[in-house]
Amino acid sequence: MNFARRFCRHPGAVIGLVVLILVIAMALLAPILFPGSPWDMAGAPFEPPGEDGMLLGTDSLGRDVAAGIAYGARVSLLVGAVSTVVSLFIGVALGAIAGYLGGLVDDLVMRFTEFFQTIPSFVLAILLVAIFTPSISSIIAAIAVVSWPPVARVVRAEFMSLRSREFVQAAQVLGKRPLGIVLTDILPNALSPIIVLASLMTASAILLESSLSFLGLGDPNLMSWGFLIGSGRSVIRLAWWMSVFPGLAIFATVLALNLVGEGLSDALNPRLRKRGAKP
Amino acid sequence: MHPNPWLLTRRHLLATAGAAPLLLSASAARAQGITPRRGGVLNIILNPEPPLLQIGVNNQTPTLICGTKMTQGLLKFSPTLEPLPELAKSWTISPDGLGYVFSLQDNVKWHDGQPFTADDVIFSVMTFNKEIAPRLRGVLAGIAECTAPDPHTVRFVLKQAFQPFLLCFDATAIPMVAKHVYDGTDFRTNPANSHPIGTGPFRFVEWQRGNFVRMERFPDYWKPGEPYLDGILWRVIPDGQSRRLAVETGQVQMSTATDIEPFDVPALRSAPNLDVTTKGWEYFSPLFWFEPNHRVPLFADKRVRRAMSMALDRNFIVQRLWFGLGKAATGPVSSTTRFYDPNAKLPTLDLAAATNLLDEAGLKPNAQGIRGSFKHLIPPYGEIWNRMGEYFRQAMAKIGFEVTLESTDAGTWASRVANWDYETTSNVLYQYGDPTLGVERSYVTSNIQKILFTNTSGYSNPKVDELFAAARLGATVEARQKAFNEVQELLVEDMPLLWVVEVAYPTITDKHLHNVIQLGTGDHACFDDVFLSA
Amino acid sequence: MDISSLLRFLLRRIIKSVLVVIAIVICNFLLIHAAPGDPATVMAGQSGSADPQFMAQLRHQFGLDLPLYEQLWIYLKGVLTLDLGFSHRMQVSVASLLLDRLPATLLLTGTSFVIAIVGGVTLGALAARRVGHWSDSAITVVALAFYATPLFWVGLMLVLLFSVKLEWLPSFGMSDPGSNLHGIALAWDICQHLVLPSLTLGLFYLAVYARLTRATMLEVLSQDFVKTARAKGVPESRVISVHVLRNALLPVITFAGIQAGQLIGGSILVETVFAWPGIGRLAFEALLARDYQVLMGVFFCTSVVVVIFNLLTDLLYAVVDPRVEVST
Amino acid sequence: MSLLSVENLTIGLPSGGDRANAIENVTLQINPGEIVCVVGESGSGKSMTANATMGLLPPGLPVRSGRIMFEGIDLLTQSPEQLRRLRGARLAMIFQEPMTALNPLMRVGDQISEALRMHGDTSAATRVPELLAAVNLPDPKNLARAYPFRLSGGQRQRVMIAMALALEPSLLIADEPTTALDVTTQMQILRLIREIQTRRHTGVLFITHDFGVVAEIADRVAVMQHGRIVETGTAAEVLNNPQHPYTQALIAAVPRGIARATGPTQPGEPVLRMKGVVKTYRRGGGLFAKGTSFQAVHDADFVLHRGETLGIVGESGSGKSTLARCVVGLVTPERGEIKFNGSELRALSATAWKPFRRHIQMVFQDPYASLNPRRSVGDAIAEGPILHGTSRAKALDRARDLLRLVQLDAGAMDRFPHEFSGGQRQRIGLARALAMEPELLIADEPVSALDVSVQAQVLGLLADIRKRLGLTMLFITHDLRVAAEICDRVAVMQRGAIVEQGETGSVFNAPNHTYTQALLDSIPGRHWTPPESA
Repeated sequence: MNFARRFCRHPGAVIGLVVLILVIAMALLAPILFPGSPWDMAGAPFEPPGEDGMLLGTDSLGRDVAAGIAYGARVSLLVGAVSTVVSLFIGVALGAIAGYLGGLVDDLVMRFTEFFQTIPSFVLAILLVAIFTPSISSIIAAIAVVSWPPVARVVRAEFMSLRSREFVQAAQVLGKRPLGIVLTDILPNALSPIIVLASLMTASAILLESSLSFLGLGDPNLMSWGFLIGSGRSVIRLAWWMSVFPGLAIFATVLALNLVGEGLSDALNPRLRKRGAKP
Repeated sequence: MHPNPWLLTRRHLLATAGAAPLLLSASAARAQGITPRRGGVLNIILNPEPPLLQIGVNNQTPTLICGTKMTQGLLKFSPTLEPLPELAKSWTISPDGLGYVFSLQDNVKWHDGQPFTADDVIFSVMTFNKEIAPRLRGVLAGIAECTAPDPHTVRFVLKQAFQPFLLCFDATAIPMVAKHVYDGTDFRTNPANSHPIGTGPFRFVEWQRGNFVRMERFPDYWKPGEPYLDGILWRVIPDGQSRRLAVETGQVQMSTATDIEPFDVPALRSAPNLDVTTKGWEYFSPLFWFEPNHRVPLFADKRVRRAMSMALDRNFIVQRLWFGLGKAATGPVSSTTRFYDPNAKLPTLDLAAATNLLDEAGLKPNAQGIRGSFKHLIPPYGEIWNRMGEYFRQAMAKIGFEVTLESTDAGTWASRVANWDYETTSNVLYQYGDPTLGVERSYVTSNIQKILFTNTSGYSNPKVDELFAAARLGATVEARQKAFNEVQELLVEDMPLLWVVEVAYPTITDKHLHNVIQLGTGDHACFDDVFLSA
Repeated sequence: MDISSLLRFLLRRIIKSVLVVIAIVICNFLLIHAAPGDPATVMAGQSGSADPQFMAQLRHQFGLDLPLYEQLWIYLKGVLTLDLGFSHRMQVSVASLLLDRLPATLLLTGTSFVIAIVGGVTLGALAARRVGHWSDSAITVVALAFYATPLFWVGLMLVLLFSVKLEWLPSFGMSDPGSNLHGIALAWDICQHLVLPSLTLGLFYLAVYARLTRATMLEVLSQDFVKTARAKGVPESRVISVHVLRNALLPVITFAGIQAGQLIGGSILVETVFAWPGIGRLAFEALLARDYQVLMGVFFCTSVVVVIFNLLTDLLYAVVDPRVEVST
Repeated sequence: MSLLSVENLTIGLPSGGDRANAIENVTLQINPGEIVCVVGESGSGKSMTANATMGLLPPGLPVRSGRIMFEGIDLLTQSPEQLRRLRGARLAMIFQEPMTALNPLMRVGDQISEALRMHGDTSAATRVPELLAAVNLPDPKNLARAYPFRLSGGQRQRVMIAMALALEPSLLIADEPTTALDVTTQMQILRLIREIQTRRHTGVLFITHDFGVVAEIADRVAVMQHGRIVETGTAAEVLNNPQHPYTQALIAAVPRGIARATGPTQPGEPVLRMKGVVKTYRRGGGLFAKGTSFQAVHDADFVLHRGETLGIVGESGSGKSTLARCVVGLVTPERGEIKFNGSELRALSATAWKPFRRHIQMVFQDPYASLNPRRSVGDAIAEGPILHGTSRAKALDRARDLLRLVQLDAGAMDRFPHEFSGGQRQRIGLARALAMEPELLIADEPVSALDVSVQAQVLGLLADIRKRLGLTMLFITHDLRVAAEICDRVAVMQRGAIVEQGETGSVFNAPNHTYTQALLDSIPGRHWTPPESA
């Protein structure tokens, strides 16, 4: 499979993949690494890293920051993945319909997408989460609602170019039904940009989730990185470690996802290499 | 709990357990040979920026603290809640406790130069406060008649003896407003609300929204030679960290109530140029509790509530979450409120006893050790409330309860608690110096209403209702004390709410500032004798 | 691009923008009213104690007891005459509240945008010029790094480093709370306060524009007219500056239009970390206190700013690229 | 002394290419006033020499050996700055794709004056209109102010030529300048280059793959294969008496352009009748502005009898593809009749089309886009019959037979399109169409994207299959020589209308419409009839 070979030629992507696997492993092994719940008050408050057996120190309530980061990985990855899948679903569906049917439908869908992109998406996300009370589902829904427009635009462009391709016309001439054409001819060829987009979107979904919980709109029952940094914000003078380490965790995961995204984009469509991946 | 005995880091421990902060009252200041210096502008933090400055129309803490420098009451109260003269020079109470006669200070002027007369008092009590202050509506309804024999005397006749009547005349409860400013207007939208006309030592000058409120010395103040300060500048600083830095660097000489986050207080205590005191909240005695909703079957059983109370480590909370700002609660009435019964004690922290009680109540743990689960609604008023919610979940987990936290915004919290749509939540209520004024409302069946700060928990015990009524109408102090003692013992036994902390908000002042905390209402004094030494 | 077609284009775009703004206002009006709880309960809750009579009076005062569509109609009429309602929490009209908070946000987002565009394009062009060279990979890695860091965390780290540890720069607010300076001194003081927040917001978008410019530059470099220019004997520096850069900037301009919404969204985070008195922070405070009027005002304001910004970028694009047929 | 003397130039390919060097010891001379044609198929390295001379080699292609002497200086030893000063002044180059060769954001006049300014000539204002007039462009003053996108392909190529000749270079390199142009425009450009060359006595290195062009314009010829020059000589020698077997094969593959004898048309109902068909396209126009509309096809009536091949010939934009798409149902014209064996096709719904799908099939132009890259060859061919009910196994067997029919080995079944060459992909496309056993085959420019030699093989295959299966075919092409090769009757289309139709022989030898005459005259190398292969 020369896909793997092309992917590995991209050093950044390999590093990204390794970091990603580490983070996922940390999330899965959290109960083994840190038995008990991350919310337990395991030590004295504001313990600097290294003291009292705490690897990364404790927070304002004496909770172990390292445990918080391990369990926080679960929430961040879960929210990132699920919200990306949901927004991909919406984006691909709308993009496909607009791209394939064209004409009035295309105009309507595009006006709707443009309208959505005009609203400052983060402000909208805050509003949605606050209105429907912060919980894991409302966060996922909010992130999905604000991140589908770029997907719709990319998929629409891809479908429009593929629809006019001759092998699609050949399928029409063979008498294939439009749905068959979309599923077996157009979609498989439109997959590679979608896959690249998926990894980049997971990265921005994690950023969005951490920003929301930083502002206190996170799910109160789930330990997440944003929560740790948020609760560390006001005591930054007393306990710098409460904000620094979770921030590094977010940075590493998001960077890894971006690098993997770049690697995927080079491996899946080599001719894109000289143009570099669009942000 | 971590097995090894942890020690608060060095500085914290010494500060709290060590020397009680020195209290400098006017007399003490003079005794130390510091003669009050005239002049200088006092910078105080105003946080959060109140919607308006007229007490009564709005009763949020910043409005009260800022407003009391301009608007005064007939009386003021000592730390032991003894009434002291303010706009009322003296007062007499008839033997049957029905007649109250106040004689007013002479030559008191409003800031706009108009004279302060008995008509203003009658207007303020019988019209303004009756209409605008829902909390006192019951008390004022008890006034049979109110007359002004002469411009400097006011006579009240009550329908029944009401011993705590005097306590209502503090500026924060019944503010004296000018009849010529408010009479005939819609009190809520009267423009004067944003620039009050009062009788206090300081006069309103200017309010730049989001920036500052400026007051200057009122030259014709009725106390000769006072106030000492030239003016007061109330600075609006939205961010916690900037408020702390403003106090530390001396840009601001005083912070009150919740201006400074509890976790910043220890560091400020050890600052050489600052004084930190938790005195001055005796009148209000804020009490923090966890409130179970009695309509939830789980919490209807007294034993469950007692078990939950026994699982709370109140000393841990006071030291760790409130950083020593307050004392562990012992019952429904704070130790600083009158008629406090010292021997009505809460059951001590005892996890074993708690779990036995739960077994007794028939709540056996299932396979995962869970006896029951419920949701805790966190009031969105700052970090400390989130931390208390998180502590509550961990504490309940130790006795087998699985707690899910719900965080929401101010509007939703207010509407859900008012509509009894919650399982547990937490709250802080003032006691206003007398259990009848501030405590009774949370426990009597008659006050179960769909409104915030009433008996939203739905607790109902006829004996308690009876005792509170007796205490309310008791003619003598001894009669009321007996009734209050009995009701406190009963409530501690019934445990309708899980009282946790008698909160004492910190007042942090620059060492050069004197005579700040002298009254039971602390920062809410009018500051006419406050001065800045060199 | 003659003047008359430019004006026709402008008129069409303005009509379209006004429609978008109205749609946004209606949408967020319905959204806010879908939320549980209403200002009456908040006001009652905050004023310490309330009873049904007080609550009913409050609702009437806000006009909340009217049917929904009537409230919407009143609100829309208000918006058209720039009366955005009255904030009962702050006892001040929303329009004035926004007007005195908007400059702070515009100052912040404006500076950040300039940092992002200027820095991003130069770095992107540099990286594209020397593809494969160490400077290219360095710029790409740094851009990727900044693109991956959460805004608020970068803000916190800058505060930690520059104001807590090194004490070079103030860590919050727009001007020193204590001092009341005027003129130049005030301007200098604000600049000092502006450095960290605009850097935080700016660096994130600098990374975005650097990556985009590099990608578009590489694409343009591979096109035929660049080969023609070289065949004409045009020196490489002029080929890059005149031919390549102008063509590469087109997608950057459109992207800047789309990004405007995100920039304002980002300012909420930065304003919270740095206590910058802008509308981002105002929106967040209003949200927690369920202050509908202010919330809707902020949304109206941000969408107008974004729409105007899109209009400008479209206009700039039409001026720069003659191929834009002024039809749709 | 020759103007340009390339002496055994060798340029390496990056490792992993299909051969070691792009070009190997190429030797070539050009004298002033002489046009030397370098001819070869795609991938033969013919453009490499030109790029090396101009110093525009892409990075990663090292010059291994050899010299390029130009007016006595070896260009390979020149510094980039020295080379830059020569480029545009002493030697100039024009490229293949006029549509993308000009900077879209700069006015045409400015791009020409830039060439002048770069070499210190400040008389741009007067020179530019002169140059534009010299290349026969209409209204030079206004054209100079126009942006490139307003000009047609032919006009842009003229601008390129004007730009190249601005500084009177002694050598002009033209890299397939007319390949992307219509045949009439191509002839005008060729004549323009010949005229300028004789007037200015410039030496021209002309690179092409079309022997017609070579016959039309070349003085001397060099034939290249796999990076080597296999034969050089005067045009007459190489064209009429080729020595090297590869040259002979290439010339043999060039379509004769003389009409073949055609069999009698079979009587009876024609397979396809097209009458009064109109198709208009709307362009632009949105919410407010009205767009422009143009009629792609208006009166193009024709009749097609069983077993016959009708050629539809015309330049790009003449509507010939739209016509073909109307027949197959990809495009629905507003008015008119399309009768297939008597039944009307024009306004059929998708389901109504189903039965006709078996009888009408289509082959497409671009080999790289006509096959789904994600599906194997076998599936692609078998898909049609499976859709119409044949079992999968039977369809796959059928696919193997068809692969053999189109001279491809059955092993190709489970390989993917990207593993095949252009010619092989067209054969697979043909097999896919034939899998449906169609009665009528529409071929839309099936060979125009292929190299000459591959073109000949595919045309041969088509003719053979047509005879064997008695297929009726509608053949769309812009190249009259190809049409002559394969079509029984020919219809010439201009701007959406058929201007002339009839027997291929009579139309070619005695055209009566002026446009057909112009088309025929524009066939490059019309006068030269390639010798029969020896």
